[in-house]
Amino acid sequence: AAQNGARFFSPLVLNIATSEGVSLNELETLPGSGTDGRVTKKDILQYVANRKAGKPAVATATATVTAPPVHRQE
Amino acid sequence: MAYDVVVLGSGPGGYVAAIRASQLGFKTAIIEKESLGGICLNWGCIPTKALLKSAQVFEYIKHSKDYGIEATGTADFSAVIKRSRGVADKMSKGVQFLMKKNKIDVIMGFGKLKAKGQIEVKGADGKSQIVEAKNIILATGGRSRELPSLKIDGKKIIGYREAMVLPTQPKSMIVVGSGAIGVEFGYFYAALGTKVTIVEFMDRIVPVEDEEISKELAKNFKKNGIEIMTSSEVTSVDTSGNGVKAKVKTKDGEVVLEADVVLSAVGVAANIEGIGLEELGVKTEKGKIAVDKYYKTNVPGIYAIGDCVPGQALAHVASKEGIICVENIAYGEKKYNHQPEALDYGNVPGCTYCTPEVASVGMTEKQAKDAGYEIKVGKFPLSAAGKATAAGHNEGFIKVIFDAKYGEWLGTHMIGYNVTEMIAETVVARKLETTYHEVLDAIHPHPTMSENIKEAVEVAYGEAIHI
Amino acid sequence: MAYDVVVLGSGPGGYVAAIRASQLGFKTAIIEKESLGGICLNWGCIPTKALLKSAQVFEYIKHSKDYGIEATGTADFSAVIKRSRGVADKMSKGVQFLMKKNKIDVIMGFGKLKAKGQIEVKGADGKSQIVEAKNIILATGGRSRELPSLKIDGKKIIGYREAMVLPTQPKSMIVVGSGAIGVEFGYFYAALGTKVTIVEFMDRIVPVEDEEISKELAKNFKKNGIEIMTSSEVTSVDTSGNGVKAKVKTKDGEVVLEADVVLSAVGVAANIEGIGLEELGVKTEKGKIAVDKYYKTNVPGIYAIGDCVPGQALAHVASKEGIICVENIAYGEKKYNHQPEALDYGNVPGCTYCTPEVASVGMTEKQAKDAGYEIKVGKFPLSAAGKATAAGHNEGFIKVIFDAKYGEWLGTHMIGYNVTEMIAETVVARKLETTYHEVLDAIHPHPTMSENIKEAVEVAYGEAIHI
Ligand SMILES: Cc1cc2nc3c(=O)[nH]c(=O)nc-3n(C[C@H](O)[C@H](O)[C@H](O)COP(=O)(O)OP(=O)(O)OC[C@H]3O[C@@H](n4cnc5c(N)ncnc54)[C@H](O)[C@@H]3O)c2cc1C
Ligand SMILES: Cc1cc2nc3c(=O)[nH]c(=O)nc-3n(C[C@H](O)[C@H](O)[C@H](O)COP(=O)(O)OP(=O)(O)OC[C@H]3O[C@@H](n4cnc5c(N)ncnc54)[C@H](O)[C@@H]3O)c2cc1C
Repeated sequence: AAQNGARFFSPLVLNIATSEGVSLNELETLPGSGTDGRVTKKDILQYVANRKAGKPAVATATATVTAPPVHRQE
Repeated sequence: MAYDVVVLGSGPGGYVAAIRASQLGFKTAIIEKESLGGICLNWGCIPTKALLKSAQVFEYIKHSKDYGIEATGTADFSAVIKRSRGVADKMSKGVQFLMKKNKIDVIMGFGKLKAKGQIEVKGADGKSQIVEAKNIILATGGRSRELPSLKIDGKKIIGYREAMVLPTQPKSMIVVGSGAIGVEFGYFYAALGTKVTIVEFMDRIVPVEDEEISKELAKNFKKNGIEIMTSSEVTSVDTSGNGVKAKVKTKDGEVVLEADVVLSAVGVAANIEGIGLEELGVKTEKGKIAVDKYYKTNVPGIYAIGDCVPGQALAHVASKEGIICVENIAYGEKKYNHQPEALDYGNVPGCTYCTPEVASVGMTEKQAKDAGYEIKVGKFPLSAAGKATAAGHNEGFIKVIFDAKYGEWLGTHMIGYNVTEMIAETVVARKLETTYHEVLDAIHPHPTMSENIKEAVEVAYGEAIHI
Repeated sequence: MAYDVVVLGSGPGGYVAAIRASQLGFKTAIIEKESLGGICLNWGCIPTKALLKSAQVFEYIKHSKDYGIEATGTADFSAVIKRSRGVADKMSKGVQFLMKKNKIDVIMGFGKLKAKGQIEVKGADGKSQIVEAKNIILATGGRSRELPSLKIDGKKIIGYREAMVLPTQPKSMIVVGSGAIGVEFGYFYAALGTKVTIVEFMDRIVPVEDEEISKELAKNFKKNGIEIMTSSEVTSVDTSGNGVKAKVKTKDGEVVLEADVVLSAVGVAANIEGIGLEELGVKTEKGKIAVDKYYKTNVPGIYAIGDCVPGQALAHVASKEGIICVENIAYGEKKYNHQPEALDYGNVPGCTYCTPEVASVGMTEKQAKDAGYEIKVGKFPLSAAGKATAAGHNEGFIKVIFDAKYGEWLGTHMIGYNVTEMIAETVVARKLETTYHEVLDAIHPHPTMSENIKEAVEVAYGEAIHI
């Protein structure tokens, strides 16, 4: 997907961001629950819901920023 | 000597878990009471696909004229069965080889939880031994579910095992249940010339599939001489005569069907009896072992995967559960550097290998609507497909469902030639959170059946070229 | 009356471009001198796949015993040919229907650029008309390339057209060239009983594929009685006798091959002659029309797509080029709201439909190394695959190549049963910028051939379960 930031966002995440008026800058700061910290559909939907409910951005329920970007089993 | 991991049951859940455990450095053993490879390799996925392949070859001979070939032939039923057994044996031996290669101890016998960290294994010779393990993974699988009105006697009322090794081909057969197993056997026997009647309790066959799939499959089955009775229930079977007489309650009253044999294919029951669950206080729920998303039971050190836990009763699910379970144990013991992702049961493909084949993943149209989505649906008939026409397999269609709001790919439902080889694309694309743009921009080769997935997506978005 | 878009040539490039143009609101016409659908539908992709299907059915009959079926049969060569023609006709009629449905005017005749915005069309009756258009898309396709030593006479030295409609089956055939077209015909005729010798200039057959693919295909072809001569060149053909005598220069000196007929399959030449390119100053390069990434030529208002421009000479490439070209014209005229993405020629799949099938996308192992990548390679032999065993098709393998540094999926190379239906997964996953994690976490159904792609990825990362 075409984007300038350092992180990878799936086409669906970008689509949701555009539809819901989430800026790329905001996206860059979202914690991701996917492999290597990737922001998933669930993460951004949660973020949008929280924002609508006036909750702070970091409260993505399942956003355990897990693995550092290392490969498994090499 | 205590093992790090002991797996009870060597189906695609168990043996895969054992291999992954050994790869991650665990000292591992596997316990099996019957044959390595479980139902899948010995009495399920693999031998049925061998039978279905023979049926397919036979169909080609019957229709050879359509391809410019003059041919005649007969199916040698016992040779067909023998081939299927040979294929199963070969695969089971393959598992044996894999166990050896991965230095996994194979312990033959019936295993039962004895105490925390202990399994008692009773061998064929009646002798018992205690196997000790830090982590125990239960992978005991399942068996044919039995209805009270349809007790399997192994002769006239049979289950899938008997259906795979009948001594002679029945002239007529009643198949009760139209899930994957029922329709696969129904198709197989019909292709070989048996008069088949499928009786289904729900109002359509393959009831877990999208409604349009059920309709198309029924249409094709009927064209091939298979009789289908939906909203119908076998209430009793009289086996006293030469064949069977089955009483069937239909919407229009009761009818009596006569046939040589009845195949009961009404689902799977988990193997949870007699393995010490109660004694150790392992919780079950609705007849299956209760687990969390990493397959831990309520008792520390005891895990369960595959057909004996909730979730789709499919080999690829069992295997993945095994891998996740073991990787998570390793992660907990710092032998693996990240926690595996939990399985997304909403993105598990299901396949049925009759002709035409059925493959699907994600939500059906009804499920998507019921979940409140506004949807875009695209359906591409394979009658318009070049490859299908060249192959002489114009039946069926591909149907895709997208969320109209964000463009998420919610589901794919396919029926037709080779579609089981084409469903992985949707699974991967959904996993990678695609929208329809990327699918259309990914070039599908021509002429293939798979390019019609792209066509279906085009239909959903009003950009269809070929219809 | 002037059109918005006129397309010259109705192959998969041209007719798809015309449909997309009409969808986007352009008044559109298409000019065709022969049959709607171009080479692809009439003399290429589609009729060859029909022939190959007949060969496949015939092979099943020959090997029916392996499946428990007793059968005998003979291939009726003229019936096989007739079926193939019928399939082509049906698809060509389909294009006719699509033109009508999309309100595209079909103008039959030979078209030639006359002036800016003008094409002269000469009909079969010799009469000419001028067609006016704001935008002209050239989609004139290609034809058999001819070698000086191998002039096609249509009788004893033939091209692909004649090979598709021979009046009788030759007893022996020399196939010169081992690209997709050469090996497909070679396989087809050999399957039907013709003694086939393939002569290839390079040191291996299917030379654009990964080296291991070439090796495996050669092994299978030889097993099926096809003779293969690589690093060899036909220097002259003597057609004076009953059949042909071809002089072949090999590494070990010259040999003379005798056969009934020679098939020249040495590539494609673009149709760029006599269509007014020189007169209007449209630039060509190495025998093809020069275009930018949106298929503009150097002359404003004139575009070119498909086999007459650089890039892989494949139907799916031609079609996508047509769509991109038209969407970009529409974008420029504000009839379409976003500029289409340029085609990524590095992510175009290629398929060969002989048995075993070949399918690939991305870099070969050698290309990846030459490009400086440190790579991880995973190869899974289909002899270890359950579905392949059940289907009786254990030949071949799946090979995947990943970049070791960032985990990018660089290429997939497959040879075996049904692999042409499985390559789209890699294309889509690469498009979505996957790493190996997501592929492994996407559940592939069991038992399929496609699950072995996942296995190959596991091999690349040292996590293989099944070998
Ligand atoms: C006819 C048929 C066709 C099928 N086709 C497909 C298909 O095409 N695709 C698909 O995905 N799925 C298919 N399935 C389902 C698939 O077979 C199961 O989902 C899969 O086998 C489940 O794997 P498992 O490891 O959980 O258990 P199983 O494969 O059932 O293996 C369990 C093993 O544990 C052993 N065991 C049980 N209890 C004990 C004990 N106490 N001590 C020692 N050993 C024990 C059993 O002997 C058995 O070997 C099919 C099933 C059937 C019946
Ligand atoms: C035997 C064979 C098998 C093949 N198999 C495959 C395959 O399996 N998969 C695949 O992807 N590709 C395959 N190809 C290649 C594929 O056919 C081409 O890449 C594809 O047809 C190119 O499409 P196109 O629209 O550029 O041109 P074409 O299909 O060549 O169509 C060009 C059309 O333009 C018409 N035309 C040309 N000049 C004029 C003129 N001046 N006036 C009017 N009309 C004109 C021609 O009559 C023709 O109908 C095969 C090719 C051959 C020969």
